[in-house]
This record gives sequence, structure tokens and C-alpha cells, in this order.
Amino acid sequence: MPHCLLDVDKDIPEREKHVYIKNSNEPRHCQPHCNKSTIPGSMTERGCAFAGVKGVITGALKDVAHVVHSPVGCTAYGNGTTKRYPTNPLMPDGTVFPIENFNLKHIIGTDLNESDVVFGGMNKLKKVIREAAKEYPEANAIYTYATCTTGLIGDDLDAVCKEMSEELGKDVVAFNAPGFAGPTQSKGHHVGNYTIFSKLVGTKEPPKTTDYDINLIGEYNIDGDYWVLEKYFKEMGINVLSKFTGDACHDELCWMHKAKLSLVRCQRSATYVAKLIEEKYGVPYIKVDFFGPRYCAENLIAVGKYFGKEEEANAVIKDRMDKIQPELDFYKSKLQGKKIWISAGGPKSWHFAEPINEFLGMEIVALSGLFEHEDGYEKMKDRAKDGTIIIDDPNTLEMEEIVEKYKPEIVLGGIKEKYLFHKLGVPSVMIHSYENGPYIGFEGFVNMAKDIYSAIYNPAWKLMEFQEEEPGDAK
Amino acid sequence: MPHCLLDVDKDIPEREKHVYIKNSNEPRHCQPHCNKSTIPGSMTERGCAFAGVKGVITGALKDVAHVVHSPVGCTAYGNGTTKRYPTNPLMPDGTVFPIENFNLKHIIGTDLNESDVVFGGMNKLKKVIREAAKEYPEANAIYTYATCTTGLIGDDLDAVCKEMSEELGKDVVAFNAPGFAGPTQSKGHHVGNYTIFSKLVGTKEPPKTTDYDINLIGEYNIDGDYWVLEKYFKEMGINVLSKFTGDACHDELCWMHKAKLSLVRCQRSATYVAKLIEEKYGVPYIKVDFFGPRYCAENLIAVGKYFGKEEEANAVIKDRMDKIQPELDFYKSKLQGKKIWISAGGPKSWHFAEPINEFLGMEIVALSGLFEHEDGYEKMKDRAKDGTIIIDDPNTLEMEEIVEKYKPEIVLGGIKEKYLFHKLGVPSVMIHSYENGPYIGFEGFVNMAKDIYSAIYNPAWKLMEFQEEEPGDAK
Amino acid sequence: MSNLNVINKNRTAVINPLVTCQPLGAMFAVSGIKRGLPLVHGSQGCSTFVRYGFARHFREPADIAVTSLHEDAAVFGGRKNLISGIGNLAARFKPDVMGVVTTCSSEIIGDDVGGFIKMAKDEIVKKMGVTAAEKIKIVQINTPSFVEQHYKGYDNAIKAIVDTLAEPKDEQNEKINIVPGIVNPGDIREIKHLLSLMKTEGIMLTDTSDPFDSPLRPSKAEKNPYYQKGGTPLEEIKDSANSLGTISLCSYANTGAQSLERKYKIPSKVGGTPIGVQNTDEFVRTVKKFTGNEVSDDLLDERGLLIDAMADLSSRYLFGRKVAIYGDPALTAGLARFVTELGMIPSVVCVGVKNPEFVKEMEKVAKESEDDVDVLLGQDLRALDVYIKENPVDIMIGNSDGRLMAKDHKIPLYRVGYPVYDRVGTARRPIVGYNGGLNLIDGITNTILDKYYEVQDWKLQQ
Amino acid sequence: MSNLNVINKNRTAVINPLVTCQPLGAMFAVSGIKRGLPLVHGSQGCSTFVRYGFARHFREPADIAVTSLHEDAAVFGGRKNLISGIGNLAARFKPDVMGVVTTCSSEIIGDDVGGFIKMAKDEIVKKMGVTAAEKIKIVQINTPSFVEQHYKGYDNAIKAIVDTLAEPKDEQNEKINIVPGIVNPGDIREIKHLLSLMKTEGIMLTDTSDPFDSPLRPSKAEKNPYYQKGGTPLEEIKDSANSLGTISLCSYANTGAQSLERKYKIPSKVGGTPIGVQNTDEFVRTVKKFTGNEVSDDLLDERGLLIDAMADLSSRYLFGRKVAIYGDPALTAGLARFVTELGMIPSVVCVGVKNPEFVKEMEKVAKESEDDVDVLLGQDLRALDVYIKENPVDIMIGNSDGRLMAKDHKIPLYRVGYPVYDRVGTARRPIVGYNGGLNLIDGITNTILDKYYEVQDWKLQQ
Repeated sequence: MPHCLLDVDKDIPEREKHVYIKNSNEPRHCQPHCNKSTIPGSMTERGCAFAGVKGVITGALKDVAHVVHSPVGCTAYGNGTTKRYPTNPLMPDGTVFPIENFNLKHIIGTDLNESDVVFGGMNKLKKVIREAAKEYPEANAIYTYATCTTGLIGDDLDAVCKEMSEELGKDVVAFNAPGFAGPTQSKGHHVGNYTIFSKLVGTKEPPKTTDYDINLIGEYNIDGDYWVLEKYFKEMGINVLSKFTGDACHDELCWMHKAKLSLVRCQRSATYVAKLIEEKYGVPYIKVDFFGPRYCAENLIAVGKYFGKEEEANAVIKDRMDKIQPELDFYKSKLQGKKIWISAGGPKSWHFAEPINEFLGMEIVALSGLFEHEDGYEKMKDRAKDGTIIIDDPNTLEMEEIVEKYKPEIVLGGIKEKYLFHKLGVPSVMIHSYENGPYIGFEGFVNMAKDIYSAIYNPAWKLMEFQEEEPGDAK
Repeated sequence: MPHCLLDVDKDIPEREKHVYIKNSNEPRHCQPHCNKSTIPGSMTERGCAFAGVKGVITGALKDVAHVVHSPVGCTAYGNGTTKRYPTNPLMPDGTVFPIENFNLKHIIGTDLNESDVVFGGMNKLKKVIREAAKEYPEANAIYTYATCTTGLIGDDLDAVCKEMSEELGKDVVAFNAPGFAGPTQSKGHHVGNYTIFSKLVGTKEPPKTTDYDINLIGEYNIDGDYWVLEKYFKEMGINVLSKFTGDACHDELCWMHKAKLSLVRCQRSATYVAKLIEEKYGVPYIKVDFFGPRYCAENLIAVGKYFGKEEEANAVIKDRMDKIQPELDFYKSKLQGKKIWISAGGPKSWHFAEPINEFLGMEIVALSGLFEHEDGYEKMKDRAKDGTIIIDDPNTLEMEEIVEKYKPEIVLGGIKEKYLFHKLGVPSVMIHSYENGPYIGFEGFVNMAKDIYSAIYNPAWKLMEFQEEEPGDAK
Repeated sequence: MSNLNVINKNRTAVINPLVTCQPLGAMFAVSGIKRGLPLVHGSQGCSTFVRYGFARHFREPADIAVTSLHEDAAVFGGRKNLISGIGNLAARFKPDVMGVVTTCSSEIIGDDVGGFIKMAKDEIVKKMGVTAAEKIKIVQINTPSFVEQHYKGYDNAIKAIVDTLAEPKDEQNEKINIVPGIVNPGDIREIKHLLSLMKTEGIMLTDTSDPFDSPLRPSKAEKNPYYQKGGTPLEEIKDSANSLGTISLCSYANTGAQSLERKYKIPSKVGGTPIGVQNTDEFVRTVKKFTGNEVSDDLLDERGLLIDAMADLSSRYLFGRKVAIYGDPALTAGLARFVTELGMIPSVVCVGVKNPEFVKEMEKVAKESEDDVDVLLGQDLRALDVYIKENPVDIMIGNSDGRLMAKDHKIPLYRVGYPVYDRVGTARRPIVGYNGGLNLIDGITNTILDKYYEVQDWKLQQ
Repeated sequence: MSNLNVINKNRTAVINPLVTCQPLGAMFAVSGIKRGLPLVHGSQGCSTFVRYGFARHFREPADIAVTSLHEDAAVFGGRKNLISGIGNLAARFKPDVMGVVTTCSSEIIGDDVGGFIKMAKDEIVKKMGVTAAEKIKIVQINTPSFVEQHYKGYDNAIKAIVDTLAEPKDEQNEKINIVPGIVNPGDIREIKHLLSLMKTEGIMLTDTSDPFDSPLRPSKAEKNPYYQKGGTPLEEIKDSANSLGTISLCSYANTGAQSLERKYKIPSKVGGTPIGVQNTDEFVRTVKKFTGNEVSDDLLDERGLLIDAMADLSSRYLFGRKVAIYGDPALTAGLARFVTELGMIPSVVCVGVKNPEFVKEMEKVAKESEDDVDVLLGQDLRALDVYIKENPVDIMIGNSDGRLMAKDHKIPLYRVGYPVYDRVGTARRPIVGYNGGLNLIDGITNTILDKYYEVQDWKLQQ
């Protein structure tokens, strides 16, 4: 029986097939079902498609004005204050974008009201796009977003954007991923990929190119992740021509066809666009993994090899490993044998499983994903030991049960469940946006190790319950 | 009956002669008795002689290390954190004193204990002076202070300082003003003046002199007062060769004999030294008053006249008056007729009486001093209208009675009594060290007017008591 | 006395909104019921964004379920999702109260939410039995996202809660109903403290204090499912039909109180949020009027401590300084009045709503202020940004969403309201009542000292 | 587990002292008696510097009388001054308790203070009559300034107060005596709050909470002479001889408790100041032991809120950061233990005393810390200044006297203890008890966020 019906799921037996206990004797195809709609009435950690496109993909761009075509709520929720996507105002041509962290500061909405719902909101959208262009003349493009409301009332965003694009003389792009589309935010990633590919890629030329130009796809610069990788590439003599989309500008997306190679970092949210670019423009792509020292090293070497820069890659690796090894040793000595549950959006659950085991000596007792697909669960499964529970889209009740049964000593998860774990007496570190990141690369892995270490060794856990009798000396 | 026995003083009838009600029909000599010991068992606002010398006179110097020869208390209380004496690290020779606000940050003490009391503390004092010199090699002189303890056990500070001065090759000066000396801190001012005159004045020569060199005596740069005056003099082409002692350095005291004129700003604490310098070195002095626009103008003109720079003085005055007149008008419109009690240490009670009346239209109902002498009370009396109560060394019970009987709407006083007045429902502004000073000069007077205005118009006073019934609209 | 200048938005777009849509207010209100769970009938974003927001503000779990509408519902309606959602939530969580919160999707699709709830109830009875099923109360809360803002959603929820749950008895209960508004746990606790000093018990409609600030005590926690401590028990909500009166502490949520008045003759009063001296005085007087209880000396001593701080600090550090205030209309109006009581100038108050009650409250403030007061009405943070560029202020008071703006303008920001995610402790530190006033004056003064006095540090020596 | 390195002073001079002389402690203690007045037998500076210090810290009146010794007393002794001082104070203020506080002068002169007090009493009887005179209790407190520091003066005062005033009765009073130490009004109130949750009444020896944080209510104030509200009533002090036990919350002031134990068999316990989780737990257990009362769930929920905040904040923002702590030995020991509970490192703790009890407390802390702890023992702020230059820390915790040092080192300072004159609200915000822990963790975290996170502001978005 590869699948498992948790006790709390007795009233929703459909959940059984989303919960899988790793058993290497079972056939290869056994894994949790995924990418299916959440059962109504759950407290899901999942978001919506709009969150997938604006929150994950486009919100990281430094020079784009975003117009959310929605009642005020989606605009409020879609604003940059929810994401750790820092940007550097430097543009590829050497100029400086005049508003620092523009993407974190400003969001525009059409503020739809009842009459818009009745009579349609397309004229209002036009008006607001014009206002956006006027309010932020600095912005190099305007992106607009369908939402549940505009999806349901049937506003044609593409038509509006086409007209506005001509009128304003700058790219105005429609992203049609209303909240209800698809079972998870993953649908929004998908829409984002296709839209950017079909509307933007190939429409502009870079100011200059080199023989070592890459696209770094699926890297959003969460808490400065990209800036870690950027240094490695720079030292290797490799030029990041376009980011998709961390710390990137609009134009970078338009000239992605000019790179020599695409690297796909977040394979859940961004493989689509790399594939399409390969198909149409012949830019090959490789899937990369820079989480954890070993993967990071291997993948730098792979990239190095591709460009005949293996030695440079090795130099970067040696430099960083020398620096972090003592710290790794310290954290391993402290974390060896501790049980961990990695509950990321998707890829990080398999990215981190092995490094956390290898470099920190921790025991993975549970893995889960919110919006992961089959390919991701396959990797999760491959990287799990027998007996590990792998669960798709866990809801809060299931989380309680897993804590009770698998006794993780720490959970890497999201902020929404973090405080529930705390109330159950289990520390939790935010793995989506990090606590004291970046978490990528060599230094980043140490940052994560430190966050895990300080979460587990937070003295609060030992002091949780009042002792009626004077305890012996602590420790 | 010029004097008045307050109701609360029925048990201490000696207080009667310290309380005087102004009556212009009475002979000139009628005024409160003063400079007498406080009646034991009072809550006096007065301090001690050590406070008078270190707290008022020497603590304002920017480059002197102070060694308090005392149990730890006097050292703790004598530290710079108690005074608003900012200093500018610039030295007369253009160099910069390496420790910013040295005078506010550091104080040294001999930390006398029981055996020192029994066996004498002179050796300890020597040791500590040596340590001070080592700890602060930057300091250009070391001043030491007798206190009650060392006064009573009879340590000879002068002998120690003489020896140390030779050993260390820098001035080491003893100030013999133990706390019990004299009825008030005024005794400490006196000791400070004589010591500086006899030990320092005339011992050094300034790097350069001009025909327009003055000593500014009795100006301690409280909350930046001196920096206000400094600008005026600079604009007039007059050079402040030596300050006594605000923002001054040790050497300035040593070359005070080289000025062309001494101005005595605080006439209570510093006339002594000016007199002595005139007597010995022939540097004439004039008493000046820069509080309030009229006095400030008159005295700038007097100084200007002395140096043939009347026009320059007039230019300064016109420039400042143009700037402040609208503000003065505003505050006068708000403060006209409000009753005020000025309870300064001494001089400010008479300095401010007329300007507050003339420029703010306020009615002086009470004047008092802590350590004022006859000459000061004479001026206070001269500047008071009939019926004004003038009281020497008021204690807290007397303060209550004055509030009840004279109903001041604001009191200018010290921090120790400020909060008592508040509890009685009367606002109080700190006049010793100011609230949002400086208070000197033209701009300074506006600062004070603003502080008085905001204290009286603080809405808290209207909201003091809970209204059982819904009040009408406020205002 | 001075002028109130109302400045309306001069564009169509909303930029950096100060408000969100209705459902949040309803989710907030339902979270204040003991074993109460919101069930959002909409897309997952509708619950997830709010859970995210609550989590980062309160640093607490926020249990909100969703019916997960997708394309099929868009075409065929949300019946299946809602009925199975209610059923699943009931069976798995056994809440005392379930609040069904609609969204733009469910409202546009035109779901017959009332009808679906009935069907769902039948199914629950079938599945769980009558007794168990009847223990679960279901409240229908219509909160179309495209009408007004989250404050209206809160109002709608409170009204729906009392309309559905309140039950008259023959006898009065000597309690006072309080509609606290969208405030922090610390504020609700302070309201209760004020009531206790008035020897009065309150029925909070609803009480989010413990649910959003709960102890970490795994050994004592209610688990499987985990429920946060506290919230207003169902029994008390029922009893709200028998109280001495209802006080709404925010002008935007009075329809529940009116409904109780209409149906059960419970007198109602809309008070300003009790921020500052006069607003708290007013609240105390209202409690006194409803209960007949005297104002205790202890309470007046607490008041006296606030007055004392104002006497000591206002004129010296705060007087005449210009303040920009933004956020919740009830809080901003209260804050504007309080900073006026501190002798400061509420130069500009910016809200995302157009409520006439808010304007009325601000007219009172302008009357009490020495200087003109600008109100950015129905505006957003962008409008405030542009305004401040032209009209600088000394300090901003508002939520964390203005933090980067404040940084750009180099104006210190004192954080209050919702959301505050970049500093800690805000949620448990009251700003209402006399004690809240002390927190505010301390916080504002220290912010001023940091920025304007520390540069001349000697000024801080006494 | 790590090492405690005790570093003693390597010079004779005291530079920028962390302590002052004995009389301050005695004046503080007497100020906590209802209608209690200190009469300092010494020079005016001895009372005036202290009144100044109290005024700028508490922003409250501090009523302290002085015998105004001058040259004549230095020569002829202070008899006249003391006798007339006592007489004048008695006649004009009619205090319930007068504390005669000696100084270096009166001790060196060798005044027979006890004898003079008797003579003064006779004179008062003559002047006011027996009944009125007997209402005024006079406590002789010897506090030679050249012996130890102000903590000893506080201890001496508490001992003198109970020795002079405590009166045994036949029956126990079910109360607990508390010697709070030199703490703030907010702290004493929090201690009382903890006791009330333990269903216990305390006798504070003494209670400076209201006297140093009093409401502004002229209509209700006790005037002619004005007395601040509150303080421990004489009757309660008398009753301290009949309590269930005495808890000294500072290791430096235990002789009063010992005296009560010796004389009246009142068991005594020196607890660490209840700062942080374990120290407060200990306090709660002691109260439980003395009273037999159970630890209430409400109290444990308050505890749970602190644990919750620690779980949420410590590891994320505070863990591993280095702290320098200085000031009062009882507070610093408690703070050092609490920051250890927060996962921070109390790298250096600097005190002006050499008490062995303090070292013992710090040994416990070092045992619980992951890193070495340096103790600057019997040192001063200059020593800390020099130390920090070589061994930088992330944050300093202490009083305002370190503010310019902190500024020079660009290290943020979180203000606690006495004196704090450059920020407001410190005196009324407790740092003891579980609620005090919340204030501390919030304050420390926000200080860390200001300094170390604001530079990368995106890190504060969730």
C-alpha cells in the first residue's frame, strides 16, 4: 500500500492518494497524486493563479508598472510589500532606473466596482493604463492582469493592451491568469511563461552580446539569491544576458533569444519558457540546481564545461568551500540526526533533501509540495529514504497529524503554517522567502544551516512548559 | 510691611524676611534677605558649592580632565550627563580636540572608601591624577575638586596639585569648594573664579591677538547659547579671545589678561573674575545682558561703541529683528496678560522680567532666586511691578502657596520643581538649562517664547479633569 | 479653530491601496468567535492572501478555509464546492460557528448561497446526526469584493453574526455589546480592562484578542484540530440580544448594532474609537450611561497618568509638529484627535474610504486643531506620497505599507494599525484607552527624540 | 556551557561611575512609603543631586528634605541642623514616616544621630503634643557615602525601616513581603500583578510605583503639603512582621529580610530579579511555596505569550547576537539570563559592585550560555568603553549614561534601569515578569531591526 489515508482524512478519503510513504520496493510510478484541485473546505496553503503570475514571475522586474484589473483586493494583495524581491536600479545599458525598488513600492489597480461588473471594465482599464503611463513615465512597460472578476465578466485584456501599446508607444502586456484558473498558483507560472514568450521574447536586441551569454531562468532573486549566483558567473567570465525575472528589466525578457544557453533554476515555474525558446530560437537549456554545496558545485562545473570554463568554475568552488567548510562542520555537529520536514512550494523540497542530509546530517522524515507536479514528486521520491512521508498539498489538519506521527524537530515551510507549527512546539523556518537569506549557493546554504540551527536551538523550546518544581541546572 | 510670612512658614518664621512684596513706596533697601543658609528640614532647590564650581564653571571646558576627590557619589553626580554644555572640538590654534564633547562624557574620581577617610586620601589622589593623565593624554589640564569628605578629613589638594603639575608637565589645579562651603552653589562660583584667576590667568599667551579681542565671561554655552552670541560678534568683527567657560579650552582661561575688554554675561557667577582681571591687568569689563531683544540690542551697541563698530552692531540687530518680529507678534498675541513666575537661579529672574513683559505682554506675578545676592534682588525688585512677590530660596511648600495665591499660569523654573508645578496644574518651563533652547539673543528669545507658548497652550491643561457630562465643543 | 480641506482622488486608478476588499473584514470578524472558522467561497487566493497577511501581522496561525473555486465553478456555479466545503469543514473541524464568506467570484456567478447552506446542513445532519450537526452554526456573510472595502465586509459580518445568532431572553444580562472594529489584540484587551474598571462585562462582537495573540503551551492547546485560545463564545453572542446596549467603536461598523436595536430594543451608540483622552472619556461616559455605574477613581487615576505624561512631554517635544496619518478611518480619526490633544498638527489624514461619518469625525478634529487639516478622502498611499513631497511633515503614523515611502522622504514612521510586519509587538500594545494613550505618547515622543533630538544629543541630558 | 571570566578593575580611579553613594538608595527606599519623607543629614548637594536625578528619570516630583550642613556644622557638629530639621519637617509636612539619611559629612563629623533623633522627638512632642508627635515615625538610616554604593544604602534603609517599624501580632497576615530593589514603577506594578494572579497580597518594602508615577489630578491631589499618591502605608510596614515570607528580588538587599527572619521567624528567600522566563518561574514557585496557592492558568497563559514571542522572534532576529549589559547588578544578572534565553550572547556584563552574589548569579548564566561571558566586576563605564572598542557587540542594554559611548561605537542602545533620561516611558514599562519579558523582547528586537535589517529593507516584508 504505497498511499496512506491519514486519520484526519477519514471524511475526505480522496486525500489518500496524495499521501505516499516511500518504499523502494514499489514500482517507480508510485508517488502522490498532484496538481489536482484542493478539496473544498480545506485550509490549504495554496494560492491562486494571479498570485502565480504577478507574485512569482513578473513582480520581480525592476522597471515595469503593473495594472491589476480587479476590485481593490487583488491589487492590495498583489503589491510588492508581500515579496522579498530586491532589485538593483542598474540597467543593462548602464543607466540607473530612477525609482529604487520600484517593484516593491508601487502597484496600480482598476478598483472595479459594482457598475464595472455589470457594464464591463474595459474602458476603465484603458483609462487606468493611461494614468499608469502618466504617473510612472519611468516605467519601461506596463503589464496588466486579469483576475477572477474580469475573467468572469469576460473583459478582453489582450485587445485593450494591443490598443494601449500602440497609443503609448511602449509594451503593454496582458496576463490572463484569473485567480480561479488551474488548481494552484502553478497555472499562473504557466501563463506567465507563455505570455512572456509569445509577446516579448524576440522583440528586442541586447545592447551587446558576448560568447558567454546566458539566460538565467526561474531565478527571482528572493532575498538576494540572484546576487549570489551573479558573483559566481562573473568570476567565471560568464555573462547573464537575461534574468527571468529576478532583478531583471523588461527588455531583458525581450532579448532572451540572443543567449547562448539557458539555465533553468526553478524548474517548476519556468521550464516552459526555456523549452519554448529552445524550440523557436535554438537556444539550448539545461536544468540547474544551485542549492546545497554539492549541487551548486556540480552545476557550476556543468555550466563551465559548456563554455570551456571548467577551471574558472573550480576556482569559484574551491574559494567558497574553503570559506564555508568550518561552518558546515559546526552546523553538522549540531544538527546531526535531527528530524526535518521540508514543505516547500515544490522544487525546494527536492533541492534541499539531499544537501540537508549530506551536509547537515539531518534525517528527512517528511517532504511535501503545494503546487508541485509529477516530475517534481519523482525527484522528491528519489531523494527520500524509505519510510519518508511525501504529501501533496497538505492542509493544516494533516500537518498536525504528521507532526504527531513523524515528530519532525523542524519544518521548513511557509509563513502561513509557521506559527501553527510553533503552537505545536515545533520550530519552523520560512523556506519560500527565507528568514536570513539568501539560501542559494555555498554561502546561502550556510545561511540556511544557521537559520535551522538557531530555530532548533532557540532556548524557547526547552522553556515551553512551566516546571512546578525547581528544575535541575539547565543543559 | 514689605516682608511677608507665608502661611506655610508659620513654624519657621525666619523665612519671613526672605519674602518680599514689591511696593514702590517703600525705601530702596527693602528687598528679600538672601545668601543665607537654608532652614534645615526644607526641600530646598539649592545645591552645594561643589556643584557650583564643577557643575557651573569648569564643566563647560572642552579639554580638561576632572578628578573629583570624593566618595563615588560626588563623582557620579558631577558628571557631564547632568548639564547641557555642548562643546565644539575646534581649538584656538585650529587643531581639533580628539574627543567630541569630552566634557559631557568623562569624569574621574578617587572613589574614597573607609580607610581613605581614616588615613587620608592624598596619596590616592596623586595616583588617580597620574591615571587620569595616562587615560586621557589628550586632556590639556587636570582639575581636581575637594568635596565634603576631603574637606573634613583635611586633605591638602593644593600641595598634591603642585607636585603633580610638575611631575606631569601640565596644569593640575585644585578647586577647594567642598559641598558644605557657603549657603549655596554660589560659593562654588566664587571659588572657581578666584582659583582660575590666581592659578591660571596670565600664565599663557594667545597664538594671536587683534584689536577687537574680548573675554566673554559667565557664558557657559548652555544649550548652545554661546554659539548664538558668537555669530553676532563674528558679524560685528569682534573676536572672542577667551570664553569663561562655555565651549572654551583650558588655555583660553590662561590668556584672559590679553583681551581688550571683558563682558560679564552671568553676573552672579562670574563678576568676580572680571573684576580681578581689571584690577591686576587693566582689562576693563562691562556687565552685559543679551536676554530679550531690547537688552540684546542695547548691549551689542554698547560693545560696538566700545570698539567703534556701532554700525556693525546695528546691522546685526536689524537683520535679526526683521526675522523675529512676526514671530514675536504672534507669541505676544497669544501670551498677552498671562501670569508668569520666573524662578531662576538668580540673574535670569531679572534678565527676563522686562523682556517677557515688554515683548510677550505677560504679567510677572512672582520672581525668585536660589542663590542670588543683594545686587540681583535689587534688579529683580527694580524690574517688578507693585504687588509682585519676590522670594529668596523658595521651598516646595512655599511654592504651593504662591501658586495658590498668585495663580501664575506658567512658571519658569528648574527640573526639580517642574513636575510639582505640573501636579498642581501649572505648566513649567525649565529656565536653567532650557527646553528647546538656546534662549539667548534674538532667536533665543523666540525659542523661549515658543516654549512658554506651547507649555501654556498644551491641551493637557484643558483636559485635566474628567467631565462627567459630555462637554460642549472644545474651544 | 481651523479648516478641514477634503481632497478627493483625481484619477481613476487606485495606486498602492490603503484598503482591500470586503472578505478580509468578514474573515477577521469570524476569527473572533470561539471555535469559529471562516469558510471563503471563492478562489484560493481569497483565503491565502488573507491568511498570509494575518500571519505576518499577528505572527499567529490564521485558520481560514476555502471552497477552492476553479473553472468548472465559473461555468457551472459553486454549488458543489460550497456544499462539500461546508460538509468537509464541519466533519473535520466541528466548529461552533462557521462563517460562509462570499467573494467576487461567488457573487458574480450568482450562487444561491443561502440555499446551498440549507442543503449543506441537510447533508451534515445525514452524516453526523442531528445533535452534532445542530451544534455547528452557519452564518452566511455576503461580501462582494467589488462593493466598498474590507471595513464594509467587517460590518456585514458583524451584522450577519448577530442577525443569525443573537437570541432574546426574558431578562437583561447587565452586559454591554462592543463592536471593536478591526483593531489589535492589545486594543480589545484594553477595552475589556476599561470595562472592568467600570465594573461592567462586555460582549465583544467579536473578540479577536486571544485568537490573534495566543499562548504557546502545547501541553494545554486544543488540538486535532488545533484551535487558538479564546474568541467570543457562541453563548455570549446569543446573549447579545439581551444586553444593556451596544457600542460600536468604529463608525464603519454600526449596522449590527442598529439591527440589535431594531429587533431587540438594545440601545446603540457609535463612538469614535477610544483613542486619546476625549474619545476615551466619551466611551467611559457611554458605559456609565448604559450601566448606571460610577466612574471609579482607579480609572480616573489611569486617566491622570496619561494627562501627566501629556503635561510632561507634549509641549516640550511634540507641540506644533506636523503629522501625517493614514489607514483605517476609525483609527486615523481617533489618532488625529489625539495628536491634536498632544498639541501636534494632524496636517494630513489619508484614508481609502469615503464614509461621511469619517468626515464628520475629522470636522470635529479640525475644530479643535489650531491649524488646517487636509483629508485625502477615498485615496491611496500614492496620493499621500505625492502630497508629502509637496507638504513635508515631521512624523508619519500608520501601518507598515508606508514604510518605504517614509524612508524615501526621510520622515520617521510610527507604526500603528494593520498591517505592521516590519516591527514587532504592535499587535499586543494597545493604542486605545488611557493606557493606549500612554503607549502612543511614549512611542511618538521617542520617535521624535530619535530623529530630531539625537543629532544634538546634549539636549537629551535632562 | 561556557566560561565566566571575571575581570577586575586595574586602576584606582573610578571613571564614569556606574554607581553612586549610599544615600541615594536610602532616599529611594523612603520615597516608597506613604507620606514618607527622606531627610538627608548632609550638604545640600546630597539631596539636590538626587532630587535632580529622580526628577529627570521619573519626570515626577521627588520630595527630599535636607539639613543643609555648612561650615559651622563641620566645626561644631550637626546637632542643631538635625534637630531643627526634624522639627521643621515634622511641623510643616506631618509625614507618617521620616527617614533620616546620613551622608559622608554627618558620618565623618561623628554626629550621634540616634541621640539627636531622640532630642528632636522630645521637641516635637513639646511643640505638637504627644498624639500628633507620635504619629510621626522617625527611622534612622546610616548610609556613610564612603562605604560600598547606593545599593547598600537601599539595603540599609529597608533593614532600618523594618527594624524600626515592623510589629509582630499574634496572627499571620497571609501576605508576602517583597523587597523589590531599585526598580521602576512599572516593575513594581508587574510584581503586584503576578502576585494577584497568584491570589496573594504583597507588602512592598517599599512601594515606589505610585510615588514615582503619579496621576495629574489637581482636584484630587493631597496638597498643603502636596504628597504623591501611594507608597506602602505605615500599617502595612508594621504588618511585615506577620507575613508568610519575604522575597528579596535583588541579591544586594537581603538584610531586611534576614532581620525579619531572625526576629519574627518570617522565612526569607533571595530570588534573582524576575527578569525573563526562568527567573520569573522561580519567583512564582517561591510564592507558591510560601502561600501554598496553585499557579493559575491565567498566569501560565501570560507565560505562554512570552514563550510564543520567543519562539517567533528569537531564532529569527536575535540568535547569536552579542550583547553588552551594564548597570544595577540585580537587573544585569536577570537581563543576562534572559538574553541567554533569547539565544543571544551576554558577551560582557559590567557592574560597579563586587558582590559575590552577583558573581554567583552570573556563573549560572554562563553555564546556560553557549559562549563565554566576561564580567567587568567592580568596574565603571569607562572600562566598558575600552572593552567594547576591542570586543564589539551588536547591542548594548543599560541606562542612559552609556548613550554617548553607544553613539561613538555606533552600537544601538536599548534603555533599561536607572537613570533613563533621554527617552520616555521606560519607568512605567516593566521589564520584570512575563509581561516585562514581552516588553524586552519587543524592544530588543525592534532595536535590532532598526539597526541591522532596515538597511536591507526587503527583508522586513514578511
